This record gives sequence, structure tokens and C-alpha cells, in this order.
Amino acid sequence: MSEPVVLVSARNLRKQFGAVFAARDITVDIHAHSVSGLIGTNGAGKTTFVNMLTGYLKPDQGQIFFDGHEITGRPPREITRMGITRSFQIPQLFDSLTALENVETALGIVGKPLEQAEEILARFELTPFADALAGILPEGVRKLLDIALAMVADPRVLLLDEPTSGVDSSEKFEIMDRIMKIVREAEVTAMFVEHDMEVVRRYSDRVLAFYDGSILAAGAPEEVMRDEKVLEYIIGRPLQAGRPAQAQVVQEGAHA
Amino acid sequence: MSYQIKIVSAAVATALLALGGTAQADEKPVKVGIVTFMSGAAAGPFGVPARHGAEVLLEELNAGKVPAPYDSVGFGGTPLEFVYIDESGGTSQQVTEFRNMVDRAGVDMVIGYTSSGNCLAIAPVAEELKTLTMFYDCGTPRIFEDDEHHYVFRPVAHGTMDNVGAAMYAVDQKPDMKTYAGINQNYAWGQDSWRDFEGALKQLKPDVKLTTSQMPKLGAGQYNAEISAIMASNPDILHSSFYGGDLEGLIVQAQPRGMMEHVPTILTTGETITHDNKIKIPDGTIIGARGPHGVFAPDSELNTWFRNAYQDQIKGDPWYPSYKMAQTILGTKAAYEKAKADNGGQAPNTEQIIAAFEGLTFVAPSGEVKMALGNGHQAVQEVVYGTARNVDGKLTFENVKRYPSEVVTPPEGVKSEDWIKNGMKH
Amino acid sequence: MKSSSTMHARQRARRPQHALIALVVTLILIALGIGLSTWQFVVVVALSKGLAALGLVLLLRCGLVSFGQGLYYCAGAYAVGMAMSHLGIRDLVPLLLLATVSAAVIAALLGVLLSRYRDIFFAILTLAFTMILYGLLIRNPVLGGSDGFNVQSPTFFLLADGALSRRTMFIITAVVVGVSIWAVQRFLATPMGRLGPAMKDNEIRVEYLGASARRNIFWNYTLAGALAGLGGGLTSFSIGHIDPDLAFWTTSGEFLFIAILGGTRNAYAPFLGAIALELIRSLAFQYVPNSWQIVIGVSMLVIIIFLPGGLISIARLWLRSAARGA
Amino acid sequence: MLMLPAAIIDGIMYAAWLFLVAVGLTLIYGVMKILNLAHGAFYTLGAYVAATFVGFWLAGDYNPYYSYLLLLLAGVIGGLVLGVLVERGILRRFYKEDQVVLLLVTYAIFLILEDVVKMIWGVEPYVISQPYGLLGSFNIGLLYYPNYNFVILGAAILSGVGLALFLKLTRPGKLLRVVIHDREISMALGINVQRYFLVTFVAGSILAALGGALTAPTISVAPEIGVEVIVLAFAVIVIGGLGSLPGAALGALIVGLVRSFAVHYFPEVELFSIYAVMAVVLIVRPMGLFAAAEPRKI
Repeated sequence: MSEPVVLVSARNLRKQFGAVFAARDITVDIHAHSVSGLIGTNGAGKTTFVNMLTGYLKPDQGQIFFDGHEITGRPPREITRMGITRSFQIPQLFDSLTALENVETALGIVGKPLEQAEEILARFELTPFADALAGILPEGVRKLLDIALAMVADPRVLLLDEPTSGVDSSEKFEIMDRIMKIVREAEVTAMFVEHDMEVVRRYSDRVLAFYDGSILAAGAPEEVMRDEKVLEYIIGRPLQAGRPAQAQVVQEGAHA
Repeated sequence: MSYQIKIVSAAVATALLALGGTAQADEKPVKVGIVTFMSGAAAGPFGVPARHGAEVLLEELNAGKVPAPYDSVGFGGTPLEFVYIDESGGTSQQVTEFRNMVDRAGVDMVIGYTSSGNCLAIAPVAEELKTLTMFYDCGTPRIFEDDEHHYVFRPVAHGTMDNVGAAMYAVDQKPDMKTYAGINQNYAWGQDSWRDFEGALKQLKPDVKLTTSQMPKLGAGQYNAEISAIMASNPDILHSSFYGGDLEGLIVQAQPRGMMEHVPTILTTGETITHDNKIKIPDGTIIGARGPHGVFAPDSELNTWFRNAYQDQIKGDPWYPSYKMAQTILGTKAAYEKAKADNGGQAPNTEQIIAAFEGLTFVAPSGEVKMALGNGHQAVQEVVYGTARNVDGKLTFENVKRYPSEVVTPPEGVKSEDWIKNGMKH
Repeated sequence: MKSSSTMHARQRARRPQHALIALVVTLILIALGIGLSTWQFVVVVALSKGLAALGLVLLLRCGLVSFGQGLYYCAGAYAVGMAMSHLGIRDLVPLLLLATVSAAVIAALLGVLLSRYRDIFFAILTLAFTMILYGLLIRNPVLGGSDGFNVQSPTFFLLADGALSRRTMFIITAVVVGVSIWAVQRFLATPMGRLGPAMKDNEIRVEYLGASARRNIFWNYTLAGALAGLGGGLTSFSIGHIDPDLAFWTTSGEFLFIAILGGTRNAYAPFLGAIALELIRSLAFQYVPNSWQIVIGVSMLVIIIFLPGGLISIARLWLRSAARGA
Repeated sequence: MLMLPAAIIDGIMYAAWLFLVAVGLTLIYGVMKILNLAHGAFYTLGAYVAATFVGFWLAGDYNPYYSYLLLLLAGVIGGLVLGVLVERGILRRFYKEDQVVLLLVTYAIFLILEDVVKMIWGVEPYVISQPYGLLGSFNIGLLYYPNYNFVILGAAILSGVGLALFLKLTRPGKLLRVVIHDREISMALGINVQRYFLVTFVAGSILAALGGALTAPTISVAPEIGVEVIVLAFAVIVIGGLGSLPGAALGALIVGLVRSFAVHYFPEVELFSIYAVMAVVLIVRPMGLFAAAEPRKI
């Protein structure tokens, strides 16, 4: 590998909701073609970070750069058009359209020929669901379709907000395999928010550990997961503490 | 085309029957569309009494019970058939209904319309379909002042005289009045009425001063602020063209506050609320009937017949809209029968009825009517105002004044608005 | 793989048919109108209203309910009436263009503001705007106040001899409607047109695909206004009289009813709905003259419960089974 | 002079009436998120039931003072019967639909009820004005005001304060606030949302019918009186913020005073349309003056 290029750079991001800091001071560089896993307890600032990067939230302070351009506070559609796309913890689909029409709609917006829709579905192994309404698809399929929509625009950066939450644990790795295969093939720089340390370990080059609105540690997965503070504040003692955090997430997803 | 054929064949049939003597049961009747408000704010005060008037006329005419000169059955011996249509729904709806009546129901002529907007919209359609159409109530002078019509007649007076007459009566009764006020609905009827009244009053008494002109919207319902404003401004006279529910609401709200006892109030359509004792009209209130109709209809054999026939059939008094409907139907009958006579006793076609109708003078329960304006298509009539006085729990009218048509209506060729502006000269 | 290829075939077949179907529908309309000449007028009125409802279909597809489509219907009608009486224009083509453009301009101006609003607030604001126009017109004696004024029959430069006959007006209306259907079907196939249902489902996703929801609503709203203006212009010819009632909110309510009745699936639906409404109304007037509002209200509820796709969904089923049978 | 006190009194009395006819609308919206276009028809029906009851009573030459009781009874009975019928018979089937679809549903109900009123009572207006003057009047200089206005004022204050206290202090009121805040959560908590909807809708209907019944003696009761009322009630709660009780009160005061001052001071400058006020408020504050912002979840 040649000298890594910094593609996304966040500088001193701060976001406050009332008295609560969702982000205190986040500074991080993301290298091109890397896959980063974002870990941290609920409320640590992972989703806030993703939301700030993609323009859903405007940081109170700090700056975000993408490929050398400042994108701080720009609306989502502009950031999307520049090449940063995302998926959502709760998939954001067009529920009354079929899976195929979902992708066609995305292609229409991006300005690509609609005929590509079937290829894209095939790439995500979603062809059997092409004519089913998105609203009634199983959660795992919805997650994949959500990511397929995010991939339509050929993004340079893809942010995945809990791609496996709400999915049966037996399917987790299968889904992540599919996603990561596509991500690696397309040479997209990816970040994913994840609670399952095993998933993080297996699929990320780099881990960003969030705690209390800041980044506690960043580096190679093995390295970060051995970090004392990370172990104490985020992971807890291996295996036992990972589970409750996950159960909480599922609960959150159920009524949101 | 088909319409003409129908008329001619009907005419032939009628002629044959007429030769045979008496009218027979299987004779093809003259089919008339009757259009009055059966829903909406104008139904209660105008549409329903007018329709009752038509029902009474239908029964009496077909039975041949109307006194001379209207003693023949139906129109010239041919019985009548009425098709009743609701006038509500707006002009688009009414134009559609009018075409349906002519194209599909096959009516020979149409009588009706209270709304000026509907009259304006229907007139060109009547021309296009070559269908004889008589307006019975709508007030706007624009019908014949802005346009010429061939198939359209209005055998009742237009609205200018209501408010010119009101101004004259006000000046007659209160020669030393100094101030005036108005409360009218904020749409064409109220705006036009107020403009005419104010214009005429200023001509008659240039030094009178306006205290307040209130223009609540149609159907506003709550008038306490307006009543306060009028009472606080303390005018010598108050003008209102309110009608129906709005008028009753205004009076109900004014009553405990003594507004109308304090300020003599002219109600140009007031006659419609004098009948059923629902509302107590304060002494001194000036009541109009948009012509010599209703309580102001002159004594005559025709009037007595109409009043009795109406009371028998409807169980109530005829209101001014009932009179106007009767007048319109009888005027049409007069024209029809004159045309029939001119046609050598054979049933006339539409053109012949029109020729006979233009400039016709006929009598009605409300007295004599002259088709004097709009090239003989627009009637003129006197206007009457009187002052209400409750005597032993019964409403009576004193100081009843009748203003002849020549005084309260512009001459042929002069627009009402200009005529008032230029001093109401003849 | 097999299903994929049939889908391709289906997609490819979809497009070139627009013009053909629109043409056939127009010809059927013209044939019916001339054959049943006593219904001609009713159909003309229905088609003009259908154009306004077609605009609503665009908005409904985006998930927006406008209670103010009458504003543009009225604006189009008044544009025609004023151009005739004040500018002396009698020819149908410039008059209809003027009606469409002036409605579109007003819609664009208000659209900038309205595109910020959704749901009930969009509905309320559209209602407020149409009632403001109504209020302005009612107080304007120059334009005839609440009584309105009459509009003459137009001329048509291709047909030299004077005012147009009813039958010619009918044919022209049918052709205008046919062209509008074709144009809107084309629009619905463009990326922006396809975005409507997506917007209705999920605006967040639309924004995160790089499209502007506001911009999309703005264009749909403007186009809807233009269509209503065109319909209003045609109405002023067929009715021959215009008044502020065109802008009263119940007129907009009627358009909504037409759109719901017909369905929002394609550009044909609102015209089906409009003709159905006129038929329902004619029958109701004939058989239950004093309770036709009940008939309208009940049919509205029935459609919402049992036929959320509108009449067009029945028509499609019927056409499909007919095609299968043939 | 007389004008200022008159304008204020007229404005407040009009505001009281506005609040009375609008409070049910805002209550129903607040809980059920339904903007009930049929509200005006409920008002009309209340007025007709009142006109029928009181007309019958007065025709019988009974003690006229009992007619006030009959007005109340008419509102409660009319609203109760109609509210239950409409909620159970029609509305319940549509709860899963969008807010805007529900708007159309209530529009359909409005159309149906208008004709029902005409079928039952005809188109000729009813007048039962006796209770209006019976309580005497007070005066400021020349200006006399019937004391009946205090009945309206009292009813407005009672319904507003009563509702506020109910929501704040009672157990069902507190649970209702949970329903208002988040329908799904309250269902998850085991609150019988359907029953709260029924009760709310019936309460809103009774308030509308009561508004009609108490107004009946001051007007001529005709089928179309509800149309104007729905427009006004609408404007009042949109200005105040949909679903907000203090908002409705503020909206009523604004509309009432603006109208009264226009009538007294600028009658020649035609009172600008209430819709214009509504539009301006929505443009400046897109959710109305008092509305809580709804959190968006992704």
C-alpha cells in the first residue's frame, strides 16, 4: 500500500442537546479505502458523529472536511452528492414500493439508467425480493436494501449505522459478509457502528472507540480492544458485558 | 333543432285539440323548469315561499280556477307540468342543470333564479339554447343593462328601486335626518344595495353624514360588535339589505340591546320576516317587500284569489317571493296567450311568445306590471315601504308609501349606477 | 434470471405506449361525446375539473393534500375572462396559454413557501390561500364581485369562422385533455415524476439519495397549479361565467374527491373520477334530490375503505382480465 | 369615549364564544391528531336540538327559566349521541390512515351531516330568542349588553379551566396526556387508547354541540350556520397551535379583539380575511403560536 490518503477529517466536533453533550470534542482522520468500526455504549456519540458527517445534524463547533473540502453543516443531499452516503439503524426505505422500485427510484435520482436496478439487487443477493413491497420484507433484507440504496450513487464514503441490529445473530455474519464483499469490491471507504465486538473484530481495519462524546481510542482492532480504558468503559469484561448492550439496542429499535 | 321540432309538433297537437274544444287529459302539457333555492341561506326566505307560490299556481291554473284574465286552463288551454330544480350549488352547477333541463328533461321554458350570479350565468346559456327563460327574483340591473337578450325576460322589477325607494322613504319620514349608517352583507347583494342606497340618499339630501358602514361577511351570525358600533355612532337611520338567517340573527341580537327601537332601521327585504311571528319586529322599523308584493300587494280580485288559494294549500301567508313567482308565471301566461291569439288561436312557438312578451303590460296579484326596460324584456313596478307598528300583538303597517316606477327606476338606456350618480333625473 | 428478463420486457414495453393509449382514450372520448350529444356538456365540465384533479394527483402522489387547488382553477378562469374583456383576446390558444402560465406563476410563488410545509399544515395553508383569493375577488366590484362575470365563446385561429360551436369546444377540450394525460404520463416516468411516491414514503431517504424534497414539491406544486389553470380556462369557456366560487374551498374539496375517487395511479384516473362524480351527481339529483351530499359523502367513505386505489384500480383489473381473455 | 370599552367588551365576548366553539376541535386534534371538519356540523346539530327542546318548552307555557337547563341538556345529549355514532360507526375504521386521509373522512362526514340536518329540520330557520333577553342586561352609557353573554363567557371559562385541571390533576387526565404525547408508548404501557379516543371524541362533540346549543338563542338556527363556525374555529386553533388549550384561548382572544377593533375603528377598511391572519401566523410560526415541536426520529 502506498501512503494512506486522509479522505474524511473531523476537527474538534461538538454537539450539545440541552445540557447533554452528544459530542464533546471529536477529532479523527479517516483514510481512503479503510473500513472503520465505531464502538461505544449508547449515548457515547457514535450516531451523532455519523449524523454530523452526513449533514443531519450541524455541529455546534468544529469542522468536517471531505477530500479537502469543508462540508460542515451542509445539507444531507449535498453531502450525498459529494460522495458520502449512509444507511440507517432503522432502514429508511420506500415502504410502499417494491424492492426493485426502491432501487429504480435511487437510480433515477442519481441519474443512472433504471435498467441497472436488477444488477444491483443481484449484487446484494436480493433478486428474489425484487417484486415484494419493501414495507413487508424481513428486517435483514431491509437492512441490505437500505445499504443497496446507499450504494447506488457509487459513494466514496459509506457510513453504516448498526447494519446488523435487529437481525438474528445467526444471520449477522452472512449479512456482513455480503456487505463487506461489495464494499471491498467497490473500494469504498466505510465506517460502521456496531455493538458486537466479534463483528467489529472480523470486519474492520480500524476501530474508533467512543466514550462520553469523545474518541477514547483509535487504531487496529486488536490493539483498541486490548486498551485498558476501552475494556473498562466500553466492552466491559469480554463476552459478559457485550450482550446487555446489544439487548438494549434491540429494545430501542422496537419502539423507535 | 330537435327543440324546434318538438315545439312545432306540440303546437300542432295543441291546435288540433283546441279545434276539438276542451283540453283533454292526454294532451302534451307545457313543461316548465322551476328553479328556486331549496337549500342554503336563500332557501328559507326566498326559495321555499317561491316554490310554494309555483305549486299553488300549478294547481290553480291546471284546474282553471284563476280569475280573469287568467281563467283558461294552464297556458292557453294547455295544462302545465313543472319540473323543480334546486338553485344551490353555484353557477357551474346551475349552468349544468339548466342544460340538463333543456337537453334531457325537455322543458319548454324555464322560470326561476334568485341569485344574481346565477341569472348572469344562465342568460347567455338561455340564448345559446334558444330557451325562453324568465327570472323571477334576482336583483342585479346588470342583466339587461350590460347585455341585450332575446330569450330572457324578467317580469319583476330589478333591485335598483328597492334602495332608491328606501332612500326616498327615509327622507320622507325623517326630513331632518343628519346621519345614517348601514349594515349589509359583504357580497354583491349587500354591496350593490348599500351603494344604491347611499348614492340615492346623497342625491336627495347632500348634507347627510355617514356614521358607520358595517359589512360583515355573508352568514357571519354574530353581530354584537357591529351593533355596538352602530349604537355608539348613533345614526338617525340604519339601512340593511340583510335577509334570511342573517336578518333574523341581527334582529335577535339587536332586540335586548334596543338598537332598532333606538335607530329606525330600513329592512329592504323585511317583509319575509313579518309572517310567522318567530321574531318581534320593533315599532318604527321600515319594511320593504322589493315591490308591491306580499303585505303591500294592492287589493284586487287577483290578490284575494292568490292569498286564499295560497293559504288553503300551504297553510300560511304568501310572502313577497311567492308573489314574485306568481307574477312571473302569470306574465308568461299572458304573453303565451297573447301570442296564441296573434297566431290565430294556434299554440305559439318560442319566437311568437317572445314577440308577444316584449313590452307587454299585464296584471298580477301585485298590480299592474309593464315590460318597459331592456327592449321590453325587463319589468318596472312601483316600490312600497311602510313602518311597522305592533297593535294588540298584531303587526300592522303605517305610513305606507308607494313610489311609482317612473320615480324609482332609471329610464330605458340609462344604467342604474349612472342614473343615481347623475341625480336620478327623468 | 427468468423473472429479471420478463421485468426488462415489461419495462421496455411500458414507455412507447403512452402516446398511443392517450390517443385512443381521446378518440374514444370524442366518439362518445359526439354520439351522446346530450351528455357532451357534462363531459366537458368533468374533463375541465379532471385537469384540476390531475394536478392534485401529482401532489397526492407526493403525500400532500391540498385544499386549495381551486385557487389555480379560479386564477386560470379569471385570466381568460380578464384577457377577453380587458385585452380583447378572443383566440383560444393564447387564452389557454395565459390561463396555464398565470396559474403556474402564482403556484410557483406560493410554492416557494408551501414547499416548507407538510401534512395538515400544507392542507391548511393551501386552504387559507385559496380563501384569501376568494375574499379578494368578492370585494372587487371591477371584476363583478361575488356575482362574477360572463365569458364569451372563444375563436380558434385554425377555424376561421367566428365563435366556436359547442361540439368543436368539446373536441378541443378532449384533445387538450389527451395531450395533458400524455404529458403527465411522460412526467411520471421521469426521475422527478417517479420521486413522488418515494417522497410520500420517506423524505429522509430521498434527501439521503441526493434529491431535494423541497425542490421536488415546488415543481410538482407548480405543475399542479398549471394544470388547474388550464382546467379553469376551459371551464370559463364551457360554463361561460366565472365567479369567486371557483376559489371557494368546497371547489377544492370537490377536486380532492375526484382525485380520491379516480385514484392516483396514473394520469387517466382523475378523468375517470371526474366523469364518475358527474354521473353520481346526476343520478343523485334525479333520485334523491335533497340528499345528494349524503351520496357524495358515503361514496367517499366507501372508496377510502374498500377501494383505496380508486376506480382506476377496478378499471385496470377489468382491462387486464379483458386482455387475458382476448 | 364609548368606543374603547365597547370594543374591548365586544372583543372579549366574541372571544369567549370563539373559544367555546373551538375548544372541542383542539381537544380532538390534540389527542387524536384528527382535524375534524365535521365539527361545524356538530355545532349545528346542537343548535337544532336546543331549538327543538326550547321551542317545545316555551310553546308549552312552562317556566321559561328552565330553558337554560334545556340548552345544556341539548348540548350534552346531542353531542353524546352524535359523537358515539360517528366515532363508533365511522371514524374508528379509519384510525390507521394518514392524518390527511382522516381530514377527508371528516369532510365526508361533514357533507353527510349537513344533509341529515336538512332532512330532520328542513331549511326554514328556527328562532328561540326568549332565553337571550330573559336575564336582563347591563349597560355602559348608551350601550346595553344582555347578561346572557355571561352564560357564554362562563361556559367558555368553565370548559377551558375544567379541561386544563382535568388533564393536570386527575388520573385519567394524566393518562390522556401520555396518549397525547406518544400513542405507541401508551399502547405499550397498556393504556386502552381506543377507549380514550372514544371518550375524547365524544367530549369534543359535546363541547361543539354545547357551543351550538348555547348560541341558539342568539341567532336564527339554519342548516348553514356550521360552515362559518368551522372556519372560525379552525382559524382560532391554527393560530394558537393545533391541539393546544392555551393556544386556543390565545387564538380566540386575538381573533375576537382584532375583529372587534376592526368593526369599531376601521369598518371602512374591510376586515382582512381571517384566512390572511391564519396564513401569516403559519408563515411566521409554522406550527402556530403554542404548538410543541414534534421530534423527528431516524
